[in-house]
Amino acid sequence: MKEQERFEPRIIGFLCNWCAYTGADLAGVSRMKSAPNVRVLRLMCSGRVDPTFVLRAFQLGADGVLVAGCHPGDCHYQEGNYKALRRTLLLKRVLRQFGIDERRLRLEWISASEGEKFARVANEFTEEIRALGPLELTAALETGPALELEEVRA
Amino acid sequence: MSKPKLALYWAASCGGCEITVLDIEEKILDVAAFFDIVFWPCAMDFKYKDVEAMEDGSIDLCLFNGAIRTSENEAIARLLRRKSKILVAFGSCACDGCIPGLANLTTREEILDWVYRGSPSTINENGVRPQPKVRVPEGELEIPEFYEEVRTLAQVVPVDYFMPGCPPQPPQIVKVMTAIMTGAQLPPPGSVIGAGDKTCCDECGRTRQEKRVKRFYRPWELVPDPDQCLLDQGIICLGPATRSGCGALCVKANMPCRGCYGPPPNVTDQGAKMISALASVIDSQDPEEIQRILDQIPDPAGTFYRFSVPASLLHRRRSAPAA
Amino acid sequence: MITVNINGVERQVPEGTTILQAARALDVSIPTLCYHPWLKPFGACRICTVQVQRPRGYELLTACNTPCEEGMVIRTDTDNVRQARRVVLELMLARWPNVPVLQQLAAELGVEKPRFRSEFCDEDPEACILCLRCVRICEEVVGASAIGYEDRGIKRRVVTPFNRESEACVACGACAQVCLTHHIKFEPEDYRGKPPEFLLGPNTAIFIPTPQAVPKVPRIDPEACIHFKTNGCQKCVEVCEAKAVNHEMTDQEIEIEVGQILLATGYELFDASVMSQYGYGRLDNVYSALDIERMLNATGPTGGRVLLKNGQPPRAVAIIHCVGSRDENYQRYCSRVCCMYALKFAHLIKERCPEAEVYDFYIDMRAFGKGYEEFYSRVLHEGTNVIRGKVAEVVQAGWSKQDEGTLLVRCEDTLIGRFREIPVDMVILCNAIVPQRDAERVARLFGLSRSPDGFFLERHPKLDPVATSTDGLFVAGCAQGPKDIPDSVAQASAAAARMLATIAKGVVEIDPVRAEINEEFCSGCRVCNALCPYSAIEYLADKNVSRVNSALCKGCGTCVAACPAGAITGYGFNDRQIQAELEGLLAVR
Amino acid sequence: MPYRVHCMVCAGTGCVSNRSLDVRDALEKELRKRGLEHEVQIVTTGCNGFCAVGPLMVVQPDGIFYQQLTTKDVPQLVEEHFVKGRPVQRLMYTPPEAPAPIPKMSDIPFFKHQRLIALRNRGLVDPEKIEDYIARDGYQALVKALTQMTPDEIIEEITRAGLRGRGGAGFPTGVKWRKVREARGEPKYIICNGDEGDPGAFMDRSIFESDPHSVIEGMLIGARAIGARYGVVYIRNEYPLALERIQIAIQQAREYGLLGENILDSGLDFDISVTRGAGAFVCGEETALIASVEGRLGDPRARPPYPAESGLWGKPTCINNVETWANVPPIILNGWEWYSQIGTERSKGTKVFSLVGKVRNTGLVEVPMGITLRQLIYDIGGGIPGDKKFKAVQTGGPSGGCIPAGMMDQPIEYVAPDGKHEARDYLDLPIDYESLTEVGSMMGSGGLVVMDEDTCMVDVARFFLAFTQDESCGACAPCREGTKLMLDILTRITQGHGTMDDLRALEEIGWVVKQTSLCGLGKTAPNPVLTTLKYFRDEYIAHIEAHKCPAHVCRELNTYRIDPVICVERGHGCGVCRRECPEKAIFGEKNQPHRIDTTKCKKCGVCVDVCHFNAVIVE
Repeated sequence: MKEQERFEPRIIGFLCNWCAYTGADLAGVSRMKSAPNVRVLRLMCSGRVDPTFVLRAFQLGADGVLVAGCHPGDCHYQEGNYKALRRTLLLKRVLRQFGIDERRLRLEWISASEGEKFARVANEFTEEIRALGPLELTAALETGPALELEEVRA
Repeated sequence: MSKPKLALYWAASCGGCEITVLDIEEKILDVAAFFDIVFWPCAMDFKYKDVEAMEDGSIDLCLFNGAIRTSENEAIARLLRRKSKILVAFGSCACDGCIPGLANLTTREEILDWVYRGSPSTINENGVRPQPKVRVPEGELEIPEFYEEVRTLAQVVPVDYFMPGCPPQPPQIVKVMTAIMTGAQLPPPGSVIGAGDKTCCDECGRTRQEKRVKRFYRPWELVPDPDQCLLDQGIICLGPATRSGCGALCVKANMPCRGCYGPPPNVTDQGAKMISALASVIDSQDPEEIQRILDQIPDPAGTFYRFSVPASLLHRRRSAPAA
Repeated sequence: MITVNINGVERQVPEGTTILQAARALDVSIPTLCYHPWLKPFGACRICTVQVQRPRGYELLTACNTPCEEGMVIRTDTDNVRQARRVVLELMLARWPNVPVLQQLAAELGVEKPRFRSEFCDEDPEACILCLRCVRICEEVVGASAIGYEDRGIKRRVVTPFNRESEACVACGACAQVCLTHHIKFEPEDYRGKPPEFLLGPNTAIFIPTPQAVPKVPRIDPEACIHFKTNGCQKCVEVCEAKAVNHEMTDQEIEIEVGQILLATGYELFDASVMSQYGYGRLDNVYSALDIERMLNATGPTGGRVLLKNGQPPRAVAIIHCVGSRDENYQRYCSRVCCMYALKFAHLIKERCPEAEVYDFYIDMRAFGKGYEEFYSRVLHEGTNVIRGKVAEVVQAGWSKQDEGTLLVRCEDTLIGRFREIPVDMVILCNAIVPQRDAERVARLFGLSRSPDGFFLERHPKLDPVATSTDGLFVAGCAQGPKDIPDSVAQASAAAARMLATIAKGVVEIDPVRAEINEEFCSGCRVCNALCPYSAIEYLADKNVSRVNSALCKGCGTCVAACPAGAITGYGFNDRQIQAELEGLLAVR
Repeated sequence: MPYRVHCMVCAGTGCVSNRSLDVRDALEKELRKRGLEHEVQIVTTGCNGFCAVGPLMVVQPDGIFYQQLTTKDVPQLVEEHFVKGRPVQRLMYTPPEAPAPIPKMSDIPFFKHQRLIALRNRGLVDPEKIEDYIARDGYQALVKALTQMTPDEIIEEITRAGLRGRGGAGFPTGVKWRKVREARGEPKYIICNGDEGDPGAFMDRSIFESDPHSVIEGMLIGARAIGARYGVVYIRNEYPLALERIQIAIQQAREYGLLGENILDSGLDFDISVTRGAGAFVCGEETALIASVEGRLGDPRARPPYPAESGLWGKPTCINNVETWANVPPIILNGWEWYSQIGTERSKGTKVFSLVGKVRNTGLVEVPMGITLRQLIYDIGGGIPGDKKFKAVQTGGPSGGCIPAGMMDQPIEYVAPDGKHEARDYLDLPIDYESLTEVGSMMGSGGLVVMDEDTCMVDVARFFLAFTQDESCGACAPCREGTKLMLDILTRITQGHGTMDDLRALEEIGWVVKQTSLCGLGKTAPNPVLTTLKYFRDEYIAHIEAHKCPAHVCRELNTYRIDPVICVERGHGCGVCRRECPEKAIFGEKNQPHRIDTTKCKKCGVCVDVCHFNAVIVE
C-alpha cells in the first residue's frame, strides 16, 4: 500500500490531568517520538471518562479510544482510577456484543514520570488499531446519525 | 366546523400501544366525540388509498406506534408524515426501537437463517425463504422488504412529539389527550410528552442507602425486601437511568425497572449511563474480583439497551461479528 | 433566741442549741469523748457533764445533748462537775487502763492513778471503749448500717451481724477514721484490687490522683464514694467553702462547630505478652518500657528507685530493643524511639544502681537525632554492655537457691558470632509503638484512609506530612507514625501553623472546577453518595435529592460521569464541552 | 331461778399454781352430784391479794372467807355450808394469836385496813366476762366522759383529783395528759406500761388478771382527754395469764363497740394493740419501752425530747402505769373531791403494795397513801413470822432503798405536811412519794420487802445491785462500768476481802452513777447500796474488819462449831452431820462430842441443816 493511502487510524486519548497528561507532556518535553494518531483530550481524572464519551467517539468515527489514568493508589482523588477500571471492563463486554473488537478500547496506568511509557503505548496502540482497520461504524446508515431532536432543542 | 382528524397506526411493534389507547376506559368516548378518527387500520377497516386521498396536513393528530423494520413501515411513515400536522412517536418502539430494536444486535441473515432453518421447531428441508416478489398462478405477489436494521420513527421522518413507555400508561395518555382536547398550550416540538423530567427513582419510594454492591443477583435468585432499593440488594434495576412517568409500576410489583420509559432528559445513551453508574458502585478495587462480579451479568448489552438499541449511539452491531 | 448563763457569762443563743455548742461558742472548754461534730449527740460517755441550777439545788446533765432553755444557769467548773468527770473517767480507766485518749484526758482532769480495776479489764491500748462513734457514723452519715452492737450491760460489744464480714459494708473507712482508739483498722492493701501504685495517699473517695495530675484538682472515685452507694454522706460538699463539689456532674458530650480538626490521638504500646518467649506478664521482674518509665518517676510507686519485685535493687539488667518492631510477624516498621529511651534507661539505672551491670540487646543502634550519637557514646563510656543480636527468649534460671529469681537472656551475639546466655535480675522490653486500638473506627469517622502500617495517611509523606487528603483535617504526632518528642512537637506546631494560616485568611478558597447537582433532575438514587472520596455529597432525605458540599468537592468529576440521570454538571469539564471537543478532534479525517 | 349462793373461787396466778382450779372442778362435780348446780353459782375471779393463804374462796352474799382449800375439803364444805347452811370453821382463817377463826372476809385484818380503788372489782368479777365488769358500773365513767365532759374537763378532773403516776416517779398524771394534748403531731398514742420489771413486784399482773377492763376503760377516757388515736398495752411476756386475760378483754370490748371506730357514736376512734415485752428490765423506762414497741433494740435515749412531744413513731405519746390507768374510771365516776380525800396532802388516792419477804401475810394490798409502815407490816402483814425482830423494809424494788426500823434512839427526819421536821420513828412514817424519797428510798412500783434480823443488808444490797447491773443496757459508761465495779466491791466485802476504802469508793461511784447515768435504771441502781451504807454502815464494817456477817448470811465469813454439850446430851453424838458433811470435815465417835476441822470446812452449812438438835453454832 502506498505511503499516502495507508490507513491512518484516528485514536482519541482521554488523559487524566495529574498523571497521564503530565506524562505525555514529559514525553513531549523529552522529545520522545510517538505516533501522532492519538488525539489527546484532557480530563481532571480518569474517573471523569463517561462510557457515553467513548461510544460518542466511536460514533464520530474514532477507530480506537485510549483511557489513561494514574496508577492505582496514586490517584490525586484517591479512587478515581478504580472507577475508570470498572467502567472500562463493563464497557468492553458491551462493545463485544455490538461487534466492536474490545481491543479498540484500551486502559493504561501512566504516572507523571512515565513519559517513555506514554510514547510506547501511543505507538503500540496505533499499530494495533491499524491492524484492525477502520471501524466505519455509520457508513451503512443512509440517514446519517440519528436525528438528534435534542440538538434541535439545545 | 368539522371535528379534528385523528389517525393511529401500528407499525413494527407488538400492538400493545393500540390496546393501551383503549385502556383509558370511558375517556375513549370523549376522544371519539372530540376527534374524527380517520385512519385506524387496527380498529376499523381503512385502506391506504383513503389516506392518500386526504390532503397533506389534513390529519390533525397522528399517533404512530412501532419501529421501522420493513419497507412498508417506512412508506406509511413517510405518508403519514406528509398527511398529518402533528406526528407523535407513540410508545417505546417508535421512540427508541424497544424490543424489536434488539434485532440490531444480530444481522438480517442470522434472523432469517434462524427462523427458516436453524430453530429447532422449523422443518424446511429445501430451505424455502420468502421473497419480496413471487409469481403465483393468481398473479404477482408482493411483500414488503425486510430491512437490514431496525430504525426508530425519528430516524426516518421528523417527529413532533415523543411519548415513551412500553406501553405508555393510560393516565399519561389521558393527560396528553385532555391537554390537546382542551387546547392547552403544547410544549415546543420535539419534546417528550406523557412523562416526567425526573427518573423512575423519584416515584419509587423505597429507602436507599449509599450504594456499595458486592454481588449482582438475577431477579429469580432472591425475594427482594419490598422496602429497600433493589439496586442496594444487588438486583440490576435501570430505574436511575429511566425517565419517570409510569409511577414505578414494575418496582411496586417487586420487580426491577427495565428502562422502558427511555433515557431521562439529560441522557443521550441510556445504556452507556447505566454502565457508568453500575460500574461505579461495584465495591472492589481488584480487577479479578471485578471481572468475577461482572460475570454475574450474562447479557450486558441486552440488559442496559433492552429498549434503546436503535436509539443508542452505536445503533447496531457492525456487520462482521468480531472474531 | 434564748438567753443562758454559762459560768457567769450571759449569752444569747438560738433555740435548740445544746449546752456544748453554746459553751464552745464562748470557748469554754468541755471535754468530750463520744461526741463528734458530724454525728447526732448520743450521751454514752457522760464526760461532758455540766451542772445546771435547779429550783431544788442542782442537776448534773450532759452538755452534748441537753438543749439550752430560757434562763438556764450552767456551771462547767464546779467541784461536783470535776468530781463527776474524774470518777466517770476512773470507771472507764478501770476497764481500759492503757487507752491513750483516756490517759490523756486523765492527765487533763488530774486523775493520777486509776483506783479501780474491772473484772473485764482490757489492757489493749487500742481497746474499744464503746463510744459507738463507729456505729453512729455508719448509720447516720454513711447510711450503710453495716456494724452495730450485741449483748447488753458489761458484755456489750461492737460487732458486725453474726460476727461475719457484713455485705452492707461499703469499705469506706469512715468507722476507722472516727474510732477514738484506732480499734478499727483499715487495711487498704487487699481492698478493691486497686493497682498498688494508686494506694499511696489516704484512700478517701475524693483525692488528687498523682502530684503531677493535670489538672491538679481532687476528683471523686465513684466506686469508693459512699454517696453513690447509699445516697448519704456528702461531707465533702459541706466542708468545701468554694461549694465546688457536685455529685450530679456526669460526662457531657458537647458538640462544637469547628472548621478544622487536628488528629493527635497518639499511639498505644504493643502488648509484649503476645511474644510469650519474653515472658512478659508471666515471669517476675520482666517489665515493659512504660512500667520502667513509671518506676523511674519520682512520684512512682517506688519513689524513683529501681527495685525488683522483692524490693531489692537489681544486680544485672537486660534491655531488649525492637520487641514487636522490625519483626516479620508483628510490626514491620521501626518504632524510632526505642533505641534512645533504652539508652536513657541504661544511663539512669547505672546512675541509680552504680554497681548494677546493664546489658543492651539491639539490632541497629539508631541514634539519629541531634546530640543522640554523643549520648550513645557517653552511655558506652559509663560501662553499658551493648550486644548486637535479637534476643531469642528469656527464661527462669535454674532452681538452685542462689539462682532463684534470676532470668537468663538467650541471644546470638552477631558481632562475635556466638550464642550467649546472660543471667540478669530484671528485663526491660522496648515494646513497639502501634496505632491506637480504635484507629480503624476513628479513620472511618473522619473519612481518613490509613497507611499499610495502620497509622493515619498524610496527604503527602514529604511535601505535606501534617495535612490529610481532606481539607481542614490535619494529623500530627504518633497518630501519623512512630516518632519521638522533638519530631512530634515539630509536627504539632506545623499543623497548628497550617490551621492558623487558614483561619487567618478567613476565607476558604475553592477552585472553580467542581460538581453541582441540579435538584430538578436528581431523584435521590444515591449512586453518587458512596463514590465521593471526600464524602462531599450528602443525601437530603426530606427533599429526596443529594447535594454536593462545594467546600469539600475537589472537582474530580467521577460523580458527574456516574450519575445515571445526568443531573450532575461538572463545571469546567461538562458533557457538552467534552462532546464539542470530541467533534472537533474527529472532524478532520 | 336466780342463784342463792355465789362461790367466788380465786384464780390468780398464785392460787392457780396451788391448784385452785382443781378445787373449783371438784366443787362443780360435787354440786352437780347434789343437784345444787342451779342454786350455787361458781365464779372464777382474779387474785384477791392474800396469796399466803391460797387457794381461797369467798362465798357471797354473806362474804364467808375460806382459805387453803384442797379438793378433799370440798364434800364437807358443800355438805355443811351449802346444804345445811353452816359455814365450816375448820377452813376459815384464824390470825396467829387470835382465839377463833374470822368467818367474814371484811373482818380479816389483812383486808380490813385496805382501801380498794384500782382493785375495786377483784374477787367480785370474772375477769373474762365483760358483763360482770359492766354490772359493777363498768364503762359508766366512759359514758360520762364521752357524753357529759369535754376533754379539757376530763383533764381538769384528773388534775384536781391529784392522781400521780403509780409507775414510781409519781409525776402528776393531769399535767402529763395536758402536755401530750397540747403537743403538735398526729396521730397521738397512749401506752399502758405493764413491764413491771422489779423482782418481787406483781401489782400490775394482778390488776390485769383480776380486772382488765378497768385498764381499758381508763385508757379510753385517757384517749378522749388527750385525743389519742391508738393505744398500746405493753405487758411482760412472763405474765401469760395476764396477757391472755387482757387480750380477751380487748376482744370483748371490740365486740361491744367500745373499741374501734366512732365508739358509742361519740366520734372517738380508738383501738388498743398488745405488745409483749422481751424481758428486759430496762424496757420499763419509757424511751426504752417505745424503742421496744417500735421493734428496735430496747435502749433508752437521752431526753429531751420527752415522749410527750416525740414518743412512739416520733408522735406525742402518753405513758402511764397499769395502776394509774385503773384509777382513772373511779375518779371520773365519783368526782375528784371523793378521790382527793383519800391519801396525804401531796399524795392522793391509794397505792397497791406487794407485801413480800419476812412477813406472815404476804400478798397484794391496796392501802390509802399516808398509811404507816407499822400498820402495813403488823396490822395488815400480820407481823414477822417466827417472832424474829423486824430489821428493815426495802421499798421500790431494785431502784428503791432500805429503811431501817431499829434506830429507835435516834431522831429521824420526816417532812410533815406543814414542812416542819419532826423526829418520828420510821415505822410510823406515812408512806407517800415525798416521805420515801426523803429517806433515800423511792415509792417505785410498790414492792415492799420486809426483812428480819436474819437478813444481811450487805447481801440484800448486793442482790439488788446484781439485778440492776445485769439489766443495765450498757449504753452509758457510768451505769455500765459503775454498777459492775460496785458489785465487784460488794462481792469482795461479802467474801471478807473488803477494805474501808471500798466503802468510800462505793459512795463515790454510787454518787457518780446516780448523778450522771443516762436513764432511770442507772440513776436509781445505787439506791439500795447507798441507803444500806447510810443506815447499816455497822454491818459493812463488821464484814470488813471483823470478817463476820452478823446475819450469818455471807457464808465465807461464818465459822461453824458444834456445841459439845448439846451434841452429846441431846444428840448422843449421832454422827448424822459427820456422814452428811461433803468435805468430811467433821470427826467424832458415837456418844462422843463431834468436832469440825475449820481448815477443811467449806462452810456449806449442810451440818446445820441435818442436825436435829441444833447443835451446830454459826458465828
